[in-house]
Amino acid sequence: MKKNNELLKIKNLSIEYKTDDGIVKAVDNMSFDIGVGETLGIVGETGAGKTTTALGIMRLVPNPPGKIVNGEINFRGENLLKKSEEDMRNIRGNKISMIFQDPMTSLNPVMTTEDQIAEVIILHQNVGKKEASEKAKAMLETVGIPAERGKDYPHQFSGGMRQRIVIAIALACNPQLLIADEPTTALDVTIQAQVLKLMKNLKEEFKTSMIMITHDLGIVANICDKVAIIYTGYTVEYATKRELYTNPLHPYTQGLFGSIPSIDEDEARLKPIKGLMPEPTEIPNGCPFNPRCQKVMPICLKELPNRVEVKDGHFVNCHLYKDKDQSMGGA
Amino acid sequence: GCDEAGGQIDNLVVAQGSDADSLDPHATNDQPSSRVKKQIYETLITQDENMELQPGLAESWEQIDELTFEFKLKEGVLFHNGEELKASDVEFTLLRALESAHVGHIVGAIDPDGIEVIDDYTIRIATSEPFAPLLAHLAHTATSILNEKAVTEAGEDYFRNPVGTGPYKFSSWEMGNEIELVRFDDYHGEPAHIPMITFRNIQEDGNRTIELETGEVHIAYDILPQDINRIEEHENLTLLRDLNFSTVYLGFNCEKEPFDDVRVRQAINYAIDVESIIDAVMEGSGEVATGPIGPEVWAANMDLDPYGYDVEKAKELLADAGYEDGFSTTLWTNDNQLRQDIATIVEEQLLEVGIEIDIEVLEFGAYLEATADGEHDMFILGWVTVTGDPDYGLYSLFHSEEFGEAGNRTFYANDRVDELLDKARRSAEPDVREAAYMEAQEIIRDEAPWLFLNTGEDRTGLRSDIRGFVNHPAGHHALWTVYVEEDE
Amino acid sequence: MSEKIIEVRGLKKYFKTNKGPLHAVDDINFYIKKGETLGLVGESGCGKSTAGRVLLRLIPPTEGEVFFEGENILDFNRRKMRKARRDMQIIFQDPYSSLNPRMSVEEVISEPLYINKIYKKKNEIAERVKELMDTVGLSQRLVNAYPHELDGGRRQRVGIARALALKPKFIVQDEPVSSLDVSIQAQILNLMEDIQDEMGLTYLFISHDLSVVKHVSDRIAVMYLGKIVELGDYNSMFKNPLHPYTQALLSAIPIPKIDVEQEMIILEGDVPSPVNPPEGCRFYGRCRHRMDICNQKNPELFEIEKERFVSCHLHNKN
Amino acid sequence: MSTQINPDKGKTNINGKPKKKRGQWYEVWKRLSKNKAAIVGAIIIGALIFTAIFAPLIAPQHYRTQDLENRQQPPSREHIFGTDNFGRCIFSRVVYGSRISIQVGFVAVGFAIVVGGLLGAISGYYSGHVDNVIMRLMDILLAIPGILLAIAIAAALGPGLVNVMIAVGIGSVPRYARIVRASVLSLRDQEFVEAARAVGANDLRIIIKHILPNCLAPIIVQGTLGVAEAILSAAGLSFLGLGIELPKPEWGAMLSEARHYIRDSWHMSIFPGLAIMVTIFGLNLLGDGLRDALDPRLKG
Amino acid sequence: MYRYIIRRILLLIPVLIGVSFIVFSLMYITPGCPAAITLGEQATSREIEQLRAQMGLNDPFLLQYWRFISDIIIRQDFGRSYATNAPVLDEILSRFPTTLTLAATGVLVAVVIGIPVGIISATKQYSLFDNVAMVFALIGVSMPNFWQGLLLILIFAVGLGVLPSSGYSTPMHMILPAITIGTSSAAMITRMTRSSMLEVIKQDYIRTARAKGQKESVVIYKHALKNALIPIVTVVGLQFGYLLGGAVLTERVFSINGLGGVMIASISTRDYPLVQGAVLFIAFTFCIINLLVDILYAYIDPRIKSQYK
Ligand SMILES: Nc1ncnc2c1ncn2[C@@H]1O[C@H](COP(=O)(O)OP(=O)(O)OP(=O)(O)O)[C@@H](O)[C@H]1O
Ligand SMILES: Nc1ncnc2c1ncn2[C@@H]1O[C@H](COP(=O)(O)OP(=O)(O)OP(=O)(O)O)[C@@H](O)[C@H]1O
Ligand SMILES: [Mg+2]
Ligand SMILES: [Mg+2]
Repeated sequence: MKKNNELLKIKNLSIEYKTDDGIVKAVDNMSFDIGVGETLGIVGETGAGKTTTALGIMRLVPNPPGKIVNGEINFRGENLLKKSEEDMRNIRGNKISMIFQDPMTSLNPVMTTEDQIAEVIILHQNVGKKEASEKAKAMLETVGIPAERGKDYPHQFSGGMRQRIVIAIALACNPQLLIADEPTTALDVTIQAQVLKLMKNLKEEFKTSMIMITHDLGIVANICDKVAIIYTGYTVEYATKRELYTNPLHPYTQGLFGSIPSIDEDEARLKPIKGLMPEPTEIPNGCPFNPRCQKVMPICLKELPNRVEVKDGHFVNCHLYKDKDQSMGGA
Repeated sequence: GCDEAGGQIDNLVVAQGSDADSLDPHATNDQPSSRVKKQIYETLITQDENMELQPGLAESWEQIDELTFEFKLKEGVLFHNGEELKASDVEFTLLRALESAHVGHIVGAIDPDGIEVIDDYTIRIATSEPFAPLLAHLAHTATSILNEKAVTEAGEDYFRNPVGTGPYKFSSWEMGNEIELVRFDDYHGEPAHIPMITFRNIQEDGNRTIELETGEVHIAYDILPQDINRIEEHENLTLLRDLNFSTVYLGFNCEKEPFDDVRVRQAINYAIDVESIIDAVMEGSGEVATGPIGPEVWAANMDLDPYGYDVEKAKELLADAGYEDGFSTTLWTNDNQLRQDIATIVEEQLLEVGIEIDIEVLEFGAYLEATADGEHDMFILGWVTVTGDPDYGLYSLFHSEEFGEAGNRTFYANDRVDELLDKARRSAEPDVREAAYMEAQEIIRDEAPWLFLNTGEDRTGLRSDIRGFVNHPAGHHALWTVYVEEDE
Repeated sequence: MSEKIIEVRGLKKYFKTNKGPLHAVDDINFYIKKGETLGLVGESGCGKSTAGRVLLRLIPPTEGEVFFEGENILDFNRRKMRKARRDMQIIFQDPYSSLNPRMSVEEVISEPLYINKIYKKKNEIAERVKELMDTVGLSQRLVNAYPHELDGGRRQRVGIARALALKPKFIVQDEPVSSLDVSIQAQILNLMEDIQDEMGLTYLFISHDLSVVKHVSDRIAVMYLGKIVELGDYNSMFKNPLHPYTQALLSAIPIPKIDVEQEMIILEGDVPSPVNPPEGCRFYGRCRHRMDICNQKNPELFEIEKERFVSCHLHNKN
Repeated sequence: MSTQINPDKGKTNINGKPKKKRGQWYEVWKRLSKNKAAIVGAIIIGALIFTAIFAPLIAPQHYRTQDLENRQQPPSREHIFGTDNFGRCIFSRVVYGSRISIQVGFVAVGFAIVVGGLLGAISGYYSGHVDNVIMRLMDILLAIPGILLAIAIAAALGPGLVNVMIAVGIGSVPRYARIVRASVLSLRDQEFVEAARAVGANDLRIIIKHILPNCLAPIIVQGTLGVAEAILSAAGLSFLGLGIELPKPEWGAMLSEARHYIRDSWHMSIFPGLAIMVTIFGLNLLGDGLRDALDPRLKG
Repeated sequence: MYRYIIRRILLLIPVLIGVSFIVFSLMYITPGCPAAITLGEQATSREIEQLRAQMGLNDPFLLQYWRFISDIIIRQDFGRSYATNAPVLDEILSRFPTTLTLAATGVLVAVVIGIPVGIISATKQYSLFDNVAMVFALIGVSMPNFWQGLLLILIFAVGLGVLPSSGYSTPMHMILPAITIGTSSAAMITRMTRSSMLEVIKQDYIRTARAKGQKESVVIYKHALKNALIPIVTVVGLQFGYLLGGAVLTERVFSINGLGGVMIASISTRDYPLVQGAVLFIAFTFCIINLLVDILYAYIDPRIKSQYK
C-alpha cells in the first residue's frame, strides 16, 4: 500500500467535543492515507466518529464544542492544520469537497439550485456570474438533472435528485479529494443504486480520490479500495478491501459481518455482537470494545492495543494479534 | 414659536386637556368645545367676569310681561360668511336649540310658539311658564346665535364648518389634535389683538405645564394642583387662580339604609376632615365648600355653619342612630383621579368611626348609569352651575321630581325644599328668589344629603408676557382681549 | 400451518389532500397463515405502513375487508374491536417516537394490561411487567427509567414488550429495525425470531430492506405505489423474481462480498406521486420492459403458479 | 430463549438496583440549575412569591395607613422608599403590591391556559369543522388588539381584580390555543399515540395521558413569559385608570398616580416602576431558561 | 399566489364581521348609556330619553347590529360619532397618519438596532458582546413602556430641556416617543434574531456553505440570515400591527392623539360607532399586516410560496 502518489495522509488525528456530561473523544488517534484515485471506506456504527473525521479534514469541526487536539492532516504534503483560515477556504470546495449525510437538509432551502452550484464555482474559478451559471447548468446535466430545473428550489426535488445536486456542488470544481458522508443512507435502494452508479462514473471520469463514509459493508464492497473500521472514535482495523472481506481479524469486524443478513444465502440465525455501544463519555478503559468482545482477555481491560500490521497493509488494533506482530513482522 | 422677544405674536397657542367634540353649539356642551366656541360665536346677552349681564348681540332688552322678553339686536353685525345678523337667525337658532338633546335643557323654558320676530332687528321670546333665570340662560354658549344659511348649507357637517359673529373665525381642525382660528376682520366690535389662535389638545395634565415652561404654549388651562408652586415660582410664568362655578360633593343615597337616617348623614359630615382632604388632594386649591353652591354663584348662602371635624360628635350621632359599632357600606366614584383620591382618604377617615368602606371605581358611563339607578350607597360627584344662577345649581339636584338621571342622585326629597325651589324659579323678584334660595340651602345643609367638599377654581397658566387674560367663572375664557406686552 | 389467520380483500386507503385523493393503499389482497411471517417490502411512501395500520384498524380504510380468524374486524363494534385488539398488536419503526416520553418503562409496558383490565391486583401487573422485561432482555433496574435514558435498541425492546403484554396472536412489525445499527438490528431480529418460535406468533414484517425481509420472512409481498406487485414464497421470489420492479429492487442491494459480479439494474427517475396515480401500470414510467398495454391498463395481481402472485403484463398470458 | 442477549450486560454503570424514578422533569431541573441566568430569574421570582406570602411581616405598616401630614416624603430611614401623596409608606405598598401582581399574573395566565388549552386540544385532536370554527374564532380574537380588548372587557365587567384578570386572560387565550393545537397536531400522529390506540386506549385517555403531558413544555415556557406580559398589561390597564379596587397597591396604578408628582417626588414612580421591571426581568430570565431546559435542541 | 391573496382577503370578511359582532356585543353589555354619557352629568332624563330614541338605542340588539353592519356593507358607511357627529372614517383617518408615522419610526428604530445586534450576538454566542446585549434586551423587554416614557420626559424634556415632551408636530417631537416604542420592539427583535440565527447556524446547509470555502461573513449574511428571517419578520409584523393598533400607553404619556387614544376615549364615552369603526380599522390593518407578512414569507422562502395555492 505504500504508494508514492499519496494524496492525503492522516496521522494520529484526535478530535474532542466538550459536552455537559464530559469530554467526548469523537476521534481518537486515527491514521490512514489515500492515494490519488483511491477510495477509502470508513465504516462504523452511529456515533463512531465518522462525520467528525470528515469535518476534521475540512477543518469544519464546530468550535466550540469541538476541537482538534492532536495529529496531522497532510494533504499533498502540507499539513492542513497549520494552514490559515484563508488558505483553508481556498481548499474547501475546490481541492477537497464534501457531500453530507442528509440531502434533505444540506441544501439551502431559499436559494435556487443553480445559484448554489454557481456559488462554489465563482468562489474558486476565475469566472463571471454568467459563466458560472452556465457551468452550473452543465454540472446539473452531468448528474442527470435537466439544466432548466436549475431555477427550481431544493424542496421541488426528490431526495435522490437533491443528493445528486449536492454531488454536483461537490464536484463542480473538480476536487482532488471527495469526502462522501453516508451519501445514500437517507435514500431508497433503487435511488441509492442510481447515486452510487453516478458517483462511480464521476470518480472515474474526474480521477477523484474519495473517502466513502458508511455503515453499509455492501456499499464498501461495491465502491472502495481500502477500508477503515472504526469503533467509538478508534480505528480497530484498516486494510485493503480484499484483505478485510476475506480475512477480517478484529472481533468487532467479524461481529459486523455476522450481523448482516445475507441476500444470497440462507442463514438460520444472525450472529450479532452482544451488548451496546458505550456512552461516548464513558468509554471503558483498555480496549473500548472489551465489554462486547467474545475473546476478551485480561489485558484488554487494562491496555489499549496498539496498531499492528498483521500483513502488508492490513492493520489491526487488537491484543489478540500482538504476538503475530512480531512473528509476521519478522517474516 | 413664542420666544420672539416681546412684540406681538401671530399665533396664540392654548393648551387644554381634550379636543373639542363639536363646534356646533347645539351638538355638545362640553367645556373644551365651549372654550373654542366662545371665540367664534356670540350670544344675545353676555355675562362679564362678575356675572353681571351685559349686552351682547342684543343691544337692549325689556320684559314685556311675566312670560315675555323683547330684544333689540345690534345692527350691521356680520357673520363669518358675510351674511348679516337678522332676528330670523335668532329665531332659527332658538328653535334649533330646543330640538337638541344636548342643550335643550338650557333653553327648555322657552315656548317654541312664543318666539316672535317683530322686524329684522327685534324679537320677542316667551317662556311657557314664569322662568326667572331666562336671561342668564341666554348668556350661555349653548345659545350662541347661528346663521341659518350656513347651518342649512353645511348640513351634517356643520359641526366642523361653524359660522358665527365672533372675533375669530374657524380656520382648520386636525381632529383629536388641534384647532386653528383666525381673526375675523369684519368683526362688529373691537377687533382681536392676535391674528390667530391654536387650541392644542394635550391630554396629560403634567405635560401642559411642561409645554408651558418650555414655551411651546402660551396659555395652559386646568393646571394640576401639584404644579401650582412650580408655575408660581417660575420667572417666566404666571398662574391665574379664580374660583369657578363648580362644586364637588359626596352624596348619600337617601333612600337606602342607613343613609335614610339623617343622623348617619350628619355623623359622616362630622367624621370627615374636609380641609385635610382639600390639602392633600388638591394642594389646598379652591375653597372648602360650605353649601351646595359656591360663592361665585348668585344667592349663595355664605352664612351656613360648616359641620367641622368632630369625631366624638360623629360617634354620638351614630350611636343615636343605632350604629355604635359602625357599619359597612360602599363609596362609588368614577375613574377620575381627583375623586379617587378623595375616596381614598374618606375611606381611611371613616374607619375611625367604625364605618368600613369598599370603594367602587366605575368607568364613567357605568358610573352615571349606576348612580342614576340608585344602586349606590355613597358617591362622589361634582356640579357646575354653568349659568351662574342658583336655579341651575339647586333645582335638578335637590328637587324630588328630578330623581336619578335628572340630577338628584341622592334621591333626597323634602317638601319644603321643593316648594322653595319652585317658587324661586317662577318669581321675577330677585329678593323673593334670594330669600327662597337662602332657606333652601339652609335646609339642605342641615339635612345633609351631601357632604360639601370644595368649590373649584380655574387655574390657568400663562407666559408672563401675556396680558389681557381673565378667568371667566363659567370656565370658557375670552381670548380676543389677549395681547403680548411689548418689551421695554 | 395452513390456516389463514389474516385475510385482506380489496383493501383501499385514500387520504384527502389539497391536490386530490392520495392513493396510499390501493386495492390490495393477501392473506397470512398462522405462524408464518409475511414480509412486506417497498420503497419509502409506497404505503406499507398505511397497509399495516388499516389492517389493525388504527385508521379507517376507504374500502375493503380484513378478516381476522374468519371475522371481518372492520364490522366490529367498539367493544368487540377492543377485544380483538388484544390479539393484534403493532411494533413501530421509530423507537424514539413510539414511546411516550413522559411514561416510564413500567408504565409503558403495563398500559395495555391496565386498559384491558387483565389483572385485578397491582402486584400482578408488576409481576407480569417483570416477566415481559425478562422475555425481551431488559434489565429489571430499568423499570423506572424513561425513554430518553434508553438507547434505540432498548427502546425497541420496550416496544416489543408492550406489544407482547396482551399475548397477541398476530403482530404487525413496521420497520422495527430500520433505525437501528447493524449490530443492534441483528440482536432484535434474533429476539423476534425467538419470541415467534416460543409463542407461535404470526408476523407481518414491514421493511424497505430486502435482505432483512428475506432473512425473517416465509413469504414476501412487494409493494409499489399502493399496490402489491409481486407476492410469493421467499425462496422462489429471490431465485426468480418475476416483476421488473422486484428484479430491480433485488439487484440494487449492494452485496457485502467481494468477487460477486453485481450488475445493478438502474431504474430511471423517481417514484411518481401517489396523488392521482397513472391509469395504467404504476411502474410504467420506470420499467425496462414497458409495453403499450402497460400504459393503458393496470395489470391485475394473479396467481401465476401456486402461492405465487404477480401483477405484470409480461407474465399475463391471458 | 437460551441465546437471549441481554444488552445490559455490556453496560459499564450497572449497579443492580432499580434506577430511581426521576422523570424528564428531573432532567429539566438539572439543566435549568446549570443556567445561571435562569437561577437568577428563579431567585427573583422566589423572592417575589416569598414577599407576597409574608407581606404583612415584611411591610412595616399596612398598605393603606395614611399620614396626611407627611406626604411625598423622600426616602428616609423610616420609610426607605419614601411616602406617597397620602403619606403612605411606599415600601409597604410595593411589598403588598407583589400580591396583586402575582395574583393577576398567575390567574390571568391560568385562565388563558385552561380555556386556550382546552380549545386548542379540541381543535387539534378533532380537526375538521370543529377546528375551523375554533381557529377562526381565535383569529377574530387575535385581530382585536389585546389591550383594547382588555379595556373593553374591563369596561363591560367593571374594574376590580377578578375582572382585570379575566380581561388580561381572554386576550391571550388565542396564543395558548394555537400552541396547544400545534402540539396536539404534531403529537396526534406520533407513533406512541397510535401504540396507545393499538392497545385499546380511548380518546379521553389518549388526550389526558398521552397528549397533554407532552404539550406541557411549550405551555410552561409561554406561561412564564405570559405571566410577565399579564403583569405588564394589568399595570397598563391601571395606568389608564381601569385597574384594581382602591386603595389596593397595584404597581401600575401607583405609577399612574405618581406621574402627576414625577417632577417633585421621583421616588413615587421609581420604586413601583422598578418593582415591575425586576419582576418582569425575573420572569423573562426564568422563562428563557425553561425554554432552553425544556428543549435541549436549543442548547448552544 | 394571486389566488392565495384574494382568498386571504375574502377570508378577512368573516373575521371582520366576527370582530364587529364581538365588539358590538361587548359594548352592548357594557353598562352605561351612550346618550347619558354624551349628555354628561348634568343632563335631564327627558333629554337622555330623547337622544336615546334618536340614536335608535331602544331597538332590539340584533336590529341595532344589523343596522350597523348593513350600513357598512351596503353603503360603506361607518356612521357618525355620537360625540362629535363627524363621520367615523374621518375621525379615524385624521389620527391614522400620526399613529402610522409613530409606529413606523418606532419599528424602524427597532429593526435598525435589533437585527444587527441579534446577528452579532448569535455569531458570537456567549461572548461579552452577546451577554451585554442580552441583558439590555431583557431590560428593554421588562421595562414598562409608560414608565420608560415618563423617565425619558423627565430626563430630556424637563431635566435637559432639549426635547419637547408632548404633541406631535415636528420630527423633534417624534424622538422620545419613537425611542420609547422602539426600545421594547428592538429588544424583542434582537432576541428573536439571535435565537433564530442560532437555530439556522446549526443547520446542515450552513455547513455546506462553509464546505464550499465561502467566507464566514457571506455564510452569515447570505445563507443564514435569509433563512432566519421568517421568525424575525413575524415579530416585526406583530410589533408593527400592535403599534398601529395603538401604542395606547405611549401615546397617552406623550399626549399624542392617535388611534389608540381615540379608541379608549370612545369606549369610555360609549361612542359605539367610533368604537366599532376604530376596532374594525385596527383589526383590518392588523389583518392586512399579517397578510403582508405572509406574502413576505413567500418572498423569503420558496417552500412557503409553493404552499400558497
Ligand atoms: N457538536 C457536537 N457536540 C458534542 N458532541 C458531538 C458533536 N458532534 C458529534 N458529537 C459526538 O461525537 C461522537 C461522534 O459523532 P459523529 O457525528 O462523528 O459520528 P458518526 O460516526 O458520523 O455517526 P452517524 O452514523 O450517526 O452519523 C458522537 O458520540 C457524538 O455524540
Ligand atoms: N395521515 C396521512 N395523511 C395524508 N397522507 C398520508 C398520511 N399517512 C401517509 N400518507 C401518505 O400515504 C403514502 C403512504 O405512506 P406510508 O407511510 O404508508 O408509506 P411507507 O411505505 O410506510 O413509507 P416509509 O417507508 O417512508 O415508512 C405516502 O405518500 C404518505 O405521504
Ligand atoms: Mg455521521
Ligand atoms: Mg412507513
